[in-house]
Amino acid sequence: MNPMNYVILATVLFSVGATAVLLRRNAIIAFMGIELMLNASNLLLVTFARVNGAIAGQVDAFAVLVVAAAEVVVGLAIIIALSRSRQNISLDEPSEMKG
Amino acid sequence: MSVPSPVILWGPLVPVLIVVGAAMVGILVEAFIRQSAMRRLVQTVLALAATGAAMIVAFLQWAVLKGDGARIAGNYLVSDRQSLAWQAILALFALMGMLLFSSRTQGEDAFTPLASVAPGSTEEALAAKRGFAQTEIFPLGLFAAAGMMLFTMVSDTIVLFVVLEILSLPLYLLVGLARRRRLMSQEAALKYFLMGAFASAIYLFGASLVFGYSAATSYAGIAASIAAGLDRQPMLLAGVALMLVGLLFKLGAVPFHAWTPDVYQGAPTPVTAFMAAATKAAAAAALARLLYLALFGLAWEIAPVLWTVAIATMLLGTVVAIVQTDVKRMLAYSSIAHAGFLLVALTSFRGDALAAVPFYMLAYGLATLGAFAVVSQVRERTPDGALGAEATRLGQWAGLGRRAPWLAAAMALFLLSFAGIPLTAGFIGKFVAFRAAIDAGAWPLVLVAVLASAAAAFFYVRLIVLMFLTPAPPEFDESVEVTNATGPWLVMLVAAAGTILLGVLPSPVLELAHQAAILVP
Amino acid sequence: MFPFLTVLIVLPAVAAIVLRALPASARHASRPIALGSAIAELALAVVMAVRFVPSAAGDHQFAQVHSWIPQIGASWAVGVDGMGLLLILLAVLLTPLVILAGWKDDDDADRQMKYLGLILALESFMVLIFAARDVFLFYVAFEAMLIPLYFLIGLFGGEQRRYAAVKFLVFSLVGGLVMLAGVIALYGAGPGGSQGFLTDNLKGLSMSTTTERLIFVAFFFAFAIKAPMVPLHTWLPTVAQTARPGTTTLLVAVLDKVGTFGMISLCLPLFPNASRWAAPVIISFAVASVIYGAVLAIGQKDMLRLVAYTSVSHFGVMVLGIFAFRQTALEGSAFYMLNHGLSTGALFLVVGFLIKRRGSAQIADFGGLQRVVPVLAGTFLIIGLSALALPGLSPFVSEIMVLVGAYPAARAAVIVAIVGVVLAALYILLAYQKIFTGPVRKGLEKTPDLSLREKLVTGPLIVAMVVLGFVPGVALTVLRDPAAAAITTTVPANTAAEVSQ
Amino acid sequence: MLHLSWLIIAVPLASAAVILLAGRAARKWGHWLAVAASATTVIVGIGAFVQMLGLDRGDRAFHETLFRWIPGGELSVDAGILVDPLSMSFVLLVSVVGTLIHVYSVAYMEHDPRRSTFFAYLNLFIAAMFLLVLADSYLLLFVGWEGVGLASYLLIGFWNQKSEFATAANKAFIVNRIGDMGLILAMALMFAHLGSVDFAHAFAAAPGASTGVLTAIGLALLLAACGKSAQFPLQSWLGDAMAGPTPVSALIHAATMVTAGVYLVVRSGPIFAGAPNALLAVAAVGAITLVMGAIIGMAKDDIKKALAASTMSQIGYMMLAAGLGPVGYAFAIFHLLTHGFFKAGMFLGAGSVMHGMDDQVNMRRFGGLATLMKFTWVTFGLGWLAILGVPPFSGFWSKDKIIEAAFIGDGWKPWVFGLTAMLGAGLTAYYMSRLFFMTFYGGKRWTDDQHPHESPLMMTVPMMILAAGSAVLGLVLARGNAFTAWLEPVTGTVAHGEPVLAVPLIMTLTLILVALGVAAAYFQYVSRPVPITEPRASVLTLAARRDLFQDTVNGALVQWPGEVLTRIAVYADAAAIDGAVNKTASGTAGLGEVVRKLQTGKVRSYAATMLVGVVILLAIVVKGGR
Repeated sequence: MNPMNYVILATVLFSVGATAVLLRRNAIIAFMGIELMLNASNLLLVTFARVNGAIAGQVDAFAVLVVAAAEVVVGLAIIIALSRSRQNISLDEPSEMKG
Repeated sequence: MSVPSPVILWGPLVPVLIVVGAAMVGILVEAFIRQSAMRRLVQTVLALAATGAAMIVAFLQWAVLKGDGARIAGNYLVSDRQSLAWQAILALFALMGMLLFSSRTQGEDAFTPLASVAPGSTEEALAAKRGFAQTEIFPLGLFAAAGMMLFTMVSDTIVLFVVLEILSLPLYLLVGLARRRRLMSQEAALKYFLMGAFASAIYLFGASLVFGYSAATSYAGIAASIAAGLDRQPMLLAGVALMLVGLLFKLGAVPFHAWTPDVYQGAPTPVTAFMAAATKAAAAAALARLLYLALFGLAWEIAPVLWTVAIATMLLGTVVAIVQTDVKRMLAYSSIAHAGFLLVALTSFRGDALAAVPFYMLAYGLATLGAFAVVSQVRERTPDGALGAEATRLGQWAGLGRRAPWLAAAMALFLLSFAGIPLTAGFIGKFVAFRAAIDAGAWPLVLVAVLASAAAAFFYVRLIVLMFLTPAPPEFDESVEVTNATGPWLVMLVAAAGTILLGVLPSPVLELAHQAAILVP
Repeated sequence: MFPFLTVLIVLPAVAAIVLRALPASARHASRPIALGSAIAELALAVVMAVRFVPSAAGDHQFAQVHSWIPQIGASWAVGVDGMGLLLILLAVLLTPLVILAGWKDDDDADRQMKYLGLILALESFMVLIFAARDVFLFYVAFEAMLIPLYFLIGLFGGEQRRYAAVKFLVFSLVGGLVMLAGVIALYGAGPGGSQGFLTDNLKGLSMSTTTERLIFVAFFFAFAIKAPMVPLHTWLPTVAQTARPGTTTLLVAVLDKVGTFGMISLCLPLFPNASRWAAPVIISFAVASVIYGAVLAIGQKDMLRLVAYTSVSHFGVMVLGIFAFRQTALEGSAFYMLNHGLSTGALFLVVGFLIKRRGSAQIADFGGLQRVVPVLAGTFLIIGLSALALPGLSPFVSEIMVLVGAYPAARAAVIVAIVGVVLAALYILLAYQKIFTGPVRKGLEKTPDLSLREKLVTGPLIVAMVVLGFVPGVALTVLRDPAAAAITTTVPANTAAEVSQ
Repeated sequence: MLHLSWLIIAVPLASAAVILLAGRAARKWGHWLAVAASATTVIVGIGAFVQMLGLDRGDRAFHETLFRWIPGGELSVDAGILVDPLSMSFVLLVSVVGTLIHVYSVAYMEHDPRRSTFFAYLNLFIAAMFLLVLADSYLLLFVGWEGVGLASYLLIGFWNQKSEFATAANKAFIVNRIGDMGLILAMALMFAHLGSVDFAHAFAAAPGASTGVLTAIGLALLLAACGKSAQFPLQSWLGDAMAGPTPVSALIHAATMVTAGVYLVVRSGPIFAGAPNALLAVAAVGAITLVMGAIIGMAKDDIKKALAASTMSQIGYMMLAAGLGPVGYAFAIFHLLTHGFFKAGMFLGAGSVMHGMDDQVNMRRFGGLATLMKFTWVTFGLGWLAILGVPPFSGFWSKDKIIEAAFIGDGWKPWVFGLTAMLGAGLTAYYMSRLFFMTFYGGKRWTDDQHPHESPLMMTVPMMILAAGSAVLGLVLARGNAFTAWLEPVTGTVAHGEPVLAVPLIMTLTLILVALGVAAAYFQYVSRPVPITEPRASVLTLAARRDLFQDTVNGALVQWPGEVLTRIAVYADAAAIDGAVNKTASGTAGLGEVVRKLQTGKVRSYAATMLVGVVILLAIVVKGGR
């Protein structure tokens, strides 16, 4: 199979993730978009590991997974704390800081 | 297929290990010492000792370093004079940051006593009354510091991503822990986190693309493949551009700067101080290494990007800072402008820049830490007479020079250093930074930089005007209180002494910086 | 050898620190301390002047070079040629006079201490900048002195003082920072190394035409703001109107000379070809300054603004003399720098005395004072006449040297500039008429005449102008060689190379 | 005594300085010190004169360098004095007339509280005047030139508590400054083309310079002369200058300073020698002023202003003579000397009249004073006869020579200049007689509270001496062409040209015109009563009363545009230049306000900004990579 397809798929995934960040108001969904972007990268890493015959890429994907998990922990903590204060997690809440 | 087990030279990692170790001990301390005051004391001592020791060890390493340095963990990490210089600087910033973390006035520090409860709730009030303290801030800060120090040694794109997260994640949390204006603080944390994660993801995607092109994640490997390949595949270029985004984000460069003002304003001031100085330094260090080691072959392609970003950063930072009315936000925009000045040096792709950038960051970081230390001392008084949040509205600083002459004088000194007035560290920093650029023929960039500096002076000076030349309205005697906590005073003293010393007799430090202008591939 | 210059630089700074460190109970002593140190400085400078060898006035005497920041090529290099010596003498002469003139300006001992401390700090920088033999050091002084000045304007001034201080600072910084780019580029064009900023190492560089011009423009821009040239002058009237006359005296009489001093000691020798290239444009602006400044001076209602605009006009003459590239004209300009310092300094001080008496700087608030305060009137008139370059007083000699000396090189410009002679008479005499003649204005009948202290302030300046008016040779002998040096290095260095190619 | 000549400058200067510095302390003795200083100059002057007479004609130029003034360099100027017949003539004139006027002033200013200051200024003036004529270079001359201007300014404005007097002083100084531009320019030209500004070198180099250059220098010098000598078009200040005390008018604005322009032209003979067109301009200016002054003089009722107009006119004669070149130089100076005596005498006479009439200056309020003020009447009468050019009084000898000289030459010039000069003699006779008759004859027109009386001896004695000079000086100097011969070392020997009309004819015609002028004045002002108020008059008279609209013209051409220009400049400086600066500042802030709107505080917009940035970066990199 043409590895280019994987690249295209990864790019699509990345774009979808980025679009989610841009368009969704819900903080959790936006965050999921970011996770999607990370996974797009994982796909690339694995693909290129295969194409280039460099095993490191696959290992790297694991590292990314771990980091993503840690990110989730921190991210959810922040979102939850905020949801307690504000009673919602909409990103379009009137902002305290701007300008 | 076998994965070779990496040979790790532990020696050069000692500064980082000290800080990481202290952070871990700190977590244990959280678990085992119940008494709040005792815990706090232990954490404070531990944090200060660890960062101090890290700085000393970094210097010792410098002394015993053989040759230019070495790879210490395969292709992943190197230790060279450049990284040691950065580590020393970062350890210093961390030490000063921890001093600010530990500072309390009237028994209260800048952090919320209980992060888990909602702002304004009875639990919060109770926690405050019982004198709870969120001592996790120290391990968190140490983790971030350790990540930053590690950041400067990284020579592999994926490791860079990992370390980026190591240093970022604790910061995301720290930003949200302000005692007062908690909503703002939490909002800042969320923004920082989302934007940071977003930027990391972009970076990672770029790194993956570059991996696809060069089949390597190590800087050396990437550089080799760039050198070998004559064609410039879009995949490589796109990957490189995306990677840069990640680091430019941390640096606070336009258009990846949007988080900066909000986070600087919302975060607890000690965190802002630490982050503004240290994160920017770490990002600059990593960016320099990435650009000069991995991407040097692409200098021709990358330069326009850096030029564009640098110009946009300097101009936007300056222009928007002029209209700010909040001290912390103003300093945030000023930090954006400074990121631009830093980029001016980096665009040169010359060895000089590697000496200029650490010096610049040292000068900038000292002034930043000092300035935020001052900010943390100027407080509002609530109507019931208790000490409130920081008085960050510009107007509240009117007449400070009369009420607290030394504090105001120190602030003026830091502002002058930001503005790059001679006999302050900021001037020498600007000088070496601009010189690197001019030597590379980038004088139009420098011209923009000097004009931006001149415009920037306007808002630094405006604050000085407020402090010294504007009489305070009488009600300020009631509503604005200048406190005298030890930690910020120490930070201020160190920062002021450093600012003057680096401005008047910068020679020894410049000499070290020159020696540090070496990267081990 | 005794390090005269370094001591001259350090002494006032130390005095300033001592003032600052005075305990609150001893602050009333700040005036005698400040005056004493300023006089000691003057005495030391006089000793130095006596030991100056006039026959070697083109060389930099009392020179010292110490490594300062070798990494960026900066040295602590000080030394004075004849021109630097005279300007330093001017600075250290005016400082005690300014202190004396403002003896009773502050009732508050704390404010007094701050004011005097800043004045002394400024004196330090003034000496430094005229002694600096290293471009980096020069630049440091150039920018760093803005800070004491900024506070002097902003803390001790009239209503608009904040605006004036910021305006002054931003103007100066814009110029200074542009110059910084030039300073850095100059080092790159030079030999580099740990002494790469020594002025002597930067002469006769072979730069590309474009580089030389760019660096020249960067330097000149800063100097043109300092030596307020139209259209970069507007900060001066604002500052003059607002700041204390003492501050303005030092600012206009000494510090603005940094602009013309820089043109002579840096622009001409370091960028000989670019200087010539730009000369026609610069001369046009210089002449525009002469006329424009004078016309505006005539139209002013505020005495301090008036004097400020006269300075714009006078600086135009100086710049004209510099960029005519003629020995006589340049010598005249250098001499004019000294004379303008004496004359305008005295004018600001005496205007300050008037303002002190009336509480207003508006010309319209005065009238008929000659009958009430004849000595003050006479003093004002003599000083005013020096400003219009009346023969017998030293400004005349320098003005005529510039006009006559520059004529062969810039005919049209000189002819236009000569019109300034008439305009100068207009602005001085009209002001004198409105302030001192006619019937005595109500409320001024009891105005006190000059006190002994005030006579001591203006006396030395008038004496200096009269003496230099009749025996200008004292100054001119030490200015000849520096002027010649600026011109001879102006012989295009790379024409020979171009021709041979 | 020649080597002591510098004392002539130094003594009065020192005296002035002492009196001024002494301030109030000098009130008692200041005037006597000043008189003594002035008298010293007479002694030294005469001593030097005697010594000079003892020298061969060719050696009568004593040059001494006092000290090096502007050293070295291209423009090297020594302060030196040059005593030659020309400057010696001035020294004698200034010292003698000056001293007489000093003495006169002791009485005239007796009741002024600032008398010592007045004398200091007078001393300052004569010092500067001596410097002017003794200087050996244009630059040093310029010092004296400005010095007399300053003294004139101070003395015109001596009573400047009156606003209009202060204005008059300013006007004098400023108009003089316009002339000074010419002198500076001339020096610049000399420096550029002749290589020096001292007389010796400049004159030596002059023959080698092109006509164009010399003409330019000549015209520049003429401009200077016009300013100082109140010649057209810079004449307007002289009338107003009468604001000063009358002795000042006599000394400065009649006898000495105003003739400095003539001195300048004559002194610059070697330059004018190569610039015939410049000389022509000098003559033309002289001729115009001569007529103009006369016309103004015919209409003035203010005795001092009438005398001032007369001075203008008489200096016009001198300029005309100087403009004729070497032929006229000696006559110009000759007339200058005689004029110095008779005009100073008449001014002092006018002062004496005012002294007796409570400072009344309106001649319509005089009348019949001849009997009440006999000394004044007689001395004034001698001056009157002298200025009329009635033989054998001194004016005859000098003025007639000028008229004759004006008739010398080719083409139209002798006719125009000659006839103008001759006509001027008639006009002079009319206006001077008018003045004389209105003051001393006819019925009394003063008010009852005035008690005309003769002035004290201290005033009348100087008047008598001057009157004696007016009577005989011309004869003495003209005898055997003594004066012309005396000046010859300076003016050069000239082949004597023949006038286009025969000399006796010229003389006769001139005397007829003079007689007509006197007769006309007699019929108008003696045989008929003089109205106390100005009668309605012809347009020309009205114009003359208003100084031929010189102030109106100056106002319209210079002053008004100047004021408008100043206002525009002041406005433009604030609005345009400073405005641009402030606009830049506020514009930057405005830009900041706009840009900060992008910082919405919304995470999603931040992300969008970032993505836009990513796209731009990609575009730059990928495009750059291609």
